[in-house]
Amino acid sequence: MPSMTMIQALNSAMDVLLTKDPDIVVFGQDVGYFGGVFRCTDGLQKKHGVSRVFDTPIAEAGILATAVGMGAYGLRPIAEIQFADYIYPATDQLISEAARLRYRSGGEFTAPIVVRAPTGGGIFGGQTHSQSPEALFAHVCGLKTVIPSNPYDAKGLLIAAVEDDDPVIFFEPKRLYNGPFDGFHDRPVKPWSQHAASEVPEGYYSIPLGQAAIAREGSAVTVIAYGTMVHVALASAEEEGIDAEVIDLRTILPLDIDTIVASVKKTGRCVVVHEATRTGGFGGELIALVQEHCFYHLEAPIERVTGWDTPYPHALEWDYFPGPKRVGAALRRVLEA
Amino acid sequence: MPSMTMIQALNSAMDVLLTKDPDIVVFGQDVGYFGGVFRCTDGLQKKHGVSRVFDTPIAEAGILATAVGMGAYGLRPIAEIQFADYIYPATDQLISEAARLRYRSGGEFTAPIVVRAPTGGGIFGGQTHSQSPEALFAHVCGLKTVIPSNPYDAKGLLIAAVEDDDPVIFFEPKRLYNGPFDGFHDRPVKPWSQHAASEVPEGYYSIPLGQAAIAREGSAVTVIAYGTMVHVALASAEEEGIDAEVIDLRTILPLDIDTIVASVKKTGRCVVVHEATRTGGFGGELIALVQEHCFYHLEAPIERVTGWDTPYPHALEWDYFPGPKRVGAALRRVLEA
Amino acid sequence: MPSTSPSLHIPEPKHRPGASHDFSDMRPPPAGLLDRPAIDISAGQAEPLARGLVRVLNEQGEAVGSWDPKLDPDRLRGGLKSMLTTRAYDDRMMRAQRQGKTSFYMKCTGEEAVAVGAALALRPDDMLFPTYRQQGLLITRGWPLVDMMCQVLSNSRDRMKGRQLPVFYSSKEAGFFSISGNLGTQFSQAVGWAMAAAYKKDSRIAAAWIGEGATAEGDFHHALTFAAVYNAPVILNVVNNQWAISSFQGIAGGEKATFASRGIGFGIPSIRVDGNDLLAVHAVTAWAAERARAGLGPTLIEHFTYRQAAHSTSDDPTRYRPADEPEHWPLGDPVDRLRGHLTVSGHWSEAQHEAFITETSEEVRAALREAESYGTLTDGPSVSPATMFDDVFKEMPWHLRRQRQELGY
Amino acid sequence: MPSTSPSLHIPEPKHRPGASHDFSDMRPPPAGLLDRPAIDISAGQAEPLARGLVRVLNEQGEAVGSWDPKLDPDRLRGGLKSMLTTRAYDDRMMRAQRQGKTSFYMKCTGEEAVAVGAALALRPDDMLFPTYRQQGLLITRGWPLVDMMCQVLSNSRDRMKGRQLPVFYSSKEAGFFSISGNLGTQFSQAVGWAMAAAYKKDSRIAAAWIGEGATAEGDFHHALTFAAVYNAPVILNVVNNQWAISSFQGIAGGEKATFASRGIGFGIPSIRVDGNDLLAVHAVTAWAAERARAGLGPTLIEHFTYRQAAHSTSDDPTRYRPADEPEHWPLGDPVDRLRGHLTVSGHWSEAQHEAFITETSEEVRAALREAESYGTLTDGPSVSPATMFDDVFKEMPWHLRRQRQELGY
Ligand SMILES: Cc1ncc(C[n+]2csc(CCOP(=O)(O)OP(=O)(O)O)c2C)c(N)n1
Ligand SMILES: Cc1ncc(C[n+]2csc(CCOP(=O)(O)OP(=O)(O)O)c2C)c(N)n1
Ligand SMILES: [Mg+2]
Ligand SMILES: [Mg+2]
Repeated sequence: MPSMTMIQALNSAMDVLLTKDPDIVVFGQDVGYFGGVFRCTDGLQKKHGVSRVFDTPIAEAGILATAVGMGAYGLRPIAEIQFADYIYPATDQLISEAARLRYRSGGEFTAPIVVRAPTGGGIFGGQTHSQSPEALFAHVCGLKTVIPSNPYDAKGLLIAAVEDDDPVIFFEPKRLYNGPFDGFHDRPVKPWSQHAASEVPEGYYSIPLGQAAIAREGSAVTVIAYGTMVHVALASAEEEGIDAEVIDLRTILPLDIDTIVASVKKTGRCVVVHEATRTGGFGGELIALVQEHCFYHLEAPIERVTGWDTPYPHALEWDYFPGPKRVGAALRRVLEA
Repeated sequence: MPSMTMIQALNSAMDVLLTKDPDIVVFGQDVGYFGGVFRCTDGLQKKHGVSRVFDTPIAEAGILATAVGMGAYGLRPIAEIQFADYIYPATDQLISEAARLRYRSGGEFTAPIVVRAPTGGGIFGGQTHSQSPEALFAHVCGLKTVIPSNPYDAKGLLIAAVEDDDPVIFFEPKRLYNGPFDGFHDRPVKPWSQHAASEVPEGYYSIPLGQAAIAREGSAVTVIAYGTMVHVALASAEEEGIDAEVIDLRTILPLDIDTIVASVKKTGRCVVVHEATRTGGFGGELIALVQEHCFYHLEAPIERVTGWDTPYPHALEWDYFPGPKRVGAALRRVLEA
Repeated sequence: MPSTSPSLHIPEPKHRPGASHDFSDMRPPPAGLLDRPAIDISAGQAEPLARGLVRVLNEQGEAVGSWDPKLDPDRLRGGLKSMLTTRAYDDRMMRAQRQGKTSFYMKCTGEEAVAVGAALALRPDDMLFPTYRQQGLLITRGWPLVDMMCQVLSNSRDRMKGRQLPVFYSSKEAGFFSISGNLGTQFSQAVGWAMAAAYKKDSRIAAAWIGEGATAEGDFHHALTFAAVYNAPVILNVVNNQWAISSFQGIAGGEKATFASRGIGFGIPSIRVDGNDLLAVHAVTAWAAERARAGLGPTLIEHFTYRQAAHSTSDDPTRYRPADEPEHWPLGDPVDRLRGHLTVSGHWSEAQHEAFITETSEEVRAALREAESYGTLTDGPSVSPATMFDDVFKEMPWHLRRQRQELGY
Repeated sequence: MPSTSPSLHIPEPKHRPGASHDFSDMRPPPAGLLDRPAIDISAGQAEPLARGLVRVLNEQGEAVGSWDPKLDPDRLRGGLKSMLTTRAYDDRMMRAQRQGKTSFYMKCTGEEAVAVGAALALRPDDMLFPTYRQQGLLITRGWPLVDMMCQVLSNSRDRMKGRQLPVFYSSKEAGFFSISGNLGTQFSQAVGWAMAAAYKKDSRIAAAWIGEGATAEGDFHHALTFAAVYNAPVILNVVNNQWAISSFQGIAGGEKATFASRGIGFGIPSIRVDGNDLLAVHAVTAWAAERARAGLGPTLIEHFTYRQAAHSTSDDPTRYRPADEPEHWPLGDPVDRLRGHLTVSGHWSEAQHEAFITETSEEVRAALREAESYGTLTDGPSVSPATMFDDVFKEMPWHLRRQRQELGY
């Protein structure tokens, strides 16, 4: 099996999909001839033709409207938003349109679209190339939100997302594009090739949306994470020598509540980790659900380790990033509580 | 002291502000000659002139951009978005611009703007005239979010919001415009004139942002609510004969955590109520904070009573609305747990 | 030079309530003045059409000039019938709202020709992306009134299951896209649909409508941009009915340039048409459809018309415009004008018209009787609350199932 | 008729890497061809200016025609100096990025006249709403290079406290609005600022810049709409440098119409100008400023130029365009052209130019030496992490105070 980076895995997913289904088209800013600013669509235009993989004007709302219109026609568009930070102009088309079309038309019209967008920080992108806005979309009924943490999942989940009949926001942690970043930014960079999840079949496979993965089994405390933070959580557990169970949500909506509840009932303790700003983040929802389902099993308050409630600063990136030190401290606090 | 509806109180606040400060201007769709579709700006153009209270094109992003530009100039614009449901096209100007301007310019440029928008359901407005999107804005650092529940607060908070140097989203529960609606939609409509909080001074006063009010003292359970749901919570407590303490948040960001914590530590039980959809709503944040601060005082899981995770349906409005029956049931469950 | 130092200009209509109407500034050009150009015209060549006003019916009710679509009397009578049905439907449903049978209604009185003329000129399977004021499209396509009424009444047979505000119709079968409450969004979606059709080498085209007020939304700009860039087979219609709730068209930018001119700057051939002249609307729509089907790309059409009624049942226009404005609109009433034309050309009589009206109102009454038998918003059969949780997603996830249980279903 | 059935058109540039440049289609009109009209011209009258290209400097370096701003040699030399400084600054900061002293940089090579020409024509207190490619505005206004460098290096003296990506300058004192990473947003904000100025009867005006790629954003449309409706005293500049990262200007709609023509459809007088001709840029900016200050409202200007360098330090343009394109841009290089003009008119010599270059590069080097003494992104003094929590709000709320404590401050 070939070893792929997350970029290659995403590229392979789109290649497989474009080959399989003539109703799939891929578009976005710079995705055509150039292959995308992160190279995720590299070579796809050449292979599948300009009318299947093409550049768009710089208008995120226009891109999403195009996707909704194409979806209503019967195509399955994959639209790229160049950075998650630039999805805001498209909010209305996403929230008021894509998410509600099936409902408001009594099921007659649907928007089977996928919106791909690089998310998260760790590349010195400053506040407009580092955001993690997933909580905004998880609050919108009618949208599914997926955030993979490794190449294997990225490909399988992207294929499932495109085959899903509902609109899916697919956030790609950009710091994971080229390697499994664990938050130790001062240690040597690791390539995906040294990670088991970089073994990615060349052909078709899919991973069902709405199913979490246990990234690490453990019994002392449950860590709920997704995207880059899965690797940070794993590293924290190792560094601290804590027998943590790390759940990789993969899909944050619909949420795999069963896996979460089973784990917390087992461990009795829970830490929620995300890179997004804290207040109003998806961590609040997770905590609400955990205390609702596992109240009588909880032995300590559930902690959150998150980005601070500030814009993502350029120079102070590593003071902002919720790295393994902060996650480790939270794990210890929860165990000692 | 005159008795005012919430509409009159808001009108009075803007009148007082326009009279006091020539740098204040009011604009939005239909707010000028016509006085707004809910009549909140009725008479203000006539009194203060067309260049101070005026209509805008139907472009929410343009309205917000105008406000940001005016704010950067040194004015204090009050922009109306006709319905909270139509704020989405302005998301980018709100989230990426208004909220971040002070931060990104190192404090040199600011956006001292207020965005008023009617929120919530209960008027058979269907899914596009009933939404409560406050959670989306509470997740954005740099924005303040205010939601009054009565005429007195509405005026005092609006004046404080306009005098605040940061951008404020001011959501007005439209079902409260003309009366204190408690969720019993089949009972006779009550006018504000029968409610103590309709006594509103004609002149200037302000209520600090970030301070909750205790709408009802009690010792059995804490209900955290805001906007219309304050009245529903009060009615539920009465109907059920439960000694609930009802907190009216008034401002959801910054949050008055002290009032919440003091109450939950006293009662040991907590129910969070909002009209917005549940998943990813502000209730999650409130629950996360409560369990974090009051874990060892909690005697039962914290419950949420909210709008369902569906669009707000037209004909089934009262099946959707989290009315006193549902709140009452939650109160009982929490007390019995 | 109008002014010597900057001051904030706030556009204002000439007259407000209290004063009488005044359309003296408006000098509509005579019918037949502008010629119908070849369909492969450039945007620059179309400029006079975008600034001017295409009109076919003259004051005498004759069809004149090269834009005359030369429709046979049967088609014209069909158009008249659709307009009359639309008007009767509007009146009846407005009354139903006043009687408390539903919460809300929106009429298109005075603008019937905009929708009916277009529907007659398009193919039945072309895809429509309307606003809430093109009920005439559905009616012209022969969609059952009963079905529309069930939507308005939010009753047990409402295909939208009582979810949508009245008049937000949707019919895949009729090629009528689900109406959105969020202004403008459909305009750029139509371009996406048209791009998909072009991608599939489908001969169907898309047509979209937007109010002049809503042209200020970004979606309008995205529609023009994407349509121009990808040469999408789409007809983009701006319905300039002079008012956006209480705001006159100057607030949308109508003081400085016509709405049709917006398209020229994108290289899109654009036309302004007398929206109260069904023949003119038909002609420009047919021209635009021919262009789209020939692979020549998008056309922007501004329909110059007047909103005779209130914005909606929640509105009272006498609060912001002279009460006598509607009846003095210089371009008349679309029903009267088509009727006049048929009469002048000898294809219509007073008696026939009366019969038409009686028949139409009987049809509408019968339809409402049937629709009401399926319930109204406040009475009779209605959708089950359990359905509220359907169609959020194709398959219901656990959290919605749980919420449905919480509600007791 | 180009096509007989709809098919999806995807614009493509004439040549890609591997092939050589080809500008044979581009036939720039001669300098002096278009006349400078009165400032109270209508949009319709401006149409030839929006389709054409205002040029002052001819092939021989002479200033010709009625648009010649007739600047005295000192001002011209000042302009040349600002352009050279901008270029030297760009080169030096690009190198600093390559040396790891910061994370990112963006040059404006080839477009210097767009910013410098405008800054010379505006008053020092007019308010600027730039994009990331108008560093020439700050430099022409005499803003200290050291301050700009501190921002790029995110060091201890960065007034933005290391928060912003390099080149996202902000200076209230220089009348230079905080640059946003979100394309387009400043364009409509500038209109709001101008409306405020008009409301206060202030004689200052606003000017905004946007890339041709970003004109597709709704903000562009809102800016034109609001500026037209309220007659705002604002100059709206589109910098058409042919590329938006890897997308040629056809993807933004440039195949069908000029970007300047967009304004005409809103009733805004609009002009396309040779952006590599500092005299022409100065002239049209001065004309637009005069209009705005006279209460005549907005002007849209398209600057036709070419992005010679990579989009940013993260980009490699040889992956998507012929490597030899930049040096063959038919409108030449703005520095060479102004230098040529000064030389031809006898106000400049080779020796003077060499001296200028030496002086400029010494200034830049000295400034960087000083700036680096305050630290770089990776070395030396830097802002305290505690500052991260400042300026989110004017006063820090409890939750941020608590988070700051959590971080250990
Ligand atoms: C995004 C959005 N903003 C505001 C509204 C509220 N609104 C509904 S109709 C309307 C006026 C629309 O006027 P116009 O576009 O001219 O259409 P008309 O009603 O005249 O047909 C407004 C402001 C809305 N529905 N959506
Ligand atoms: C809203 C938004 N979408 C996308 C981007 C990513 N992006 C940054 S620069 C750029 C290209 C801009 O091209 P243009 O407007 O022509 O300006 P130029 O770089 O040529 O000066 C893109 C797509 C962004 N910054 N903001
Ligand atoms: Mg209108
Ligand atoms: Mg460009």
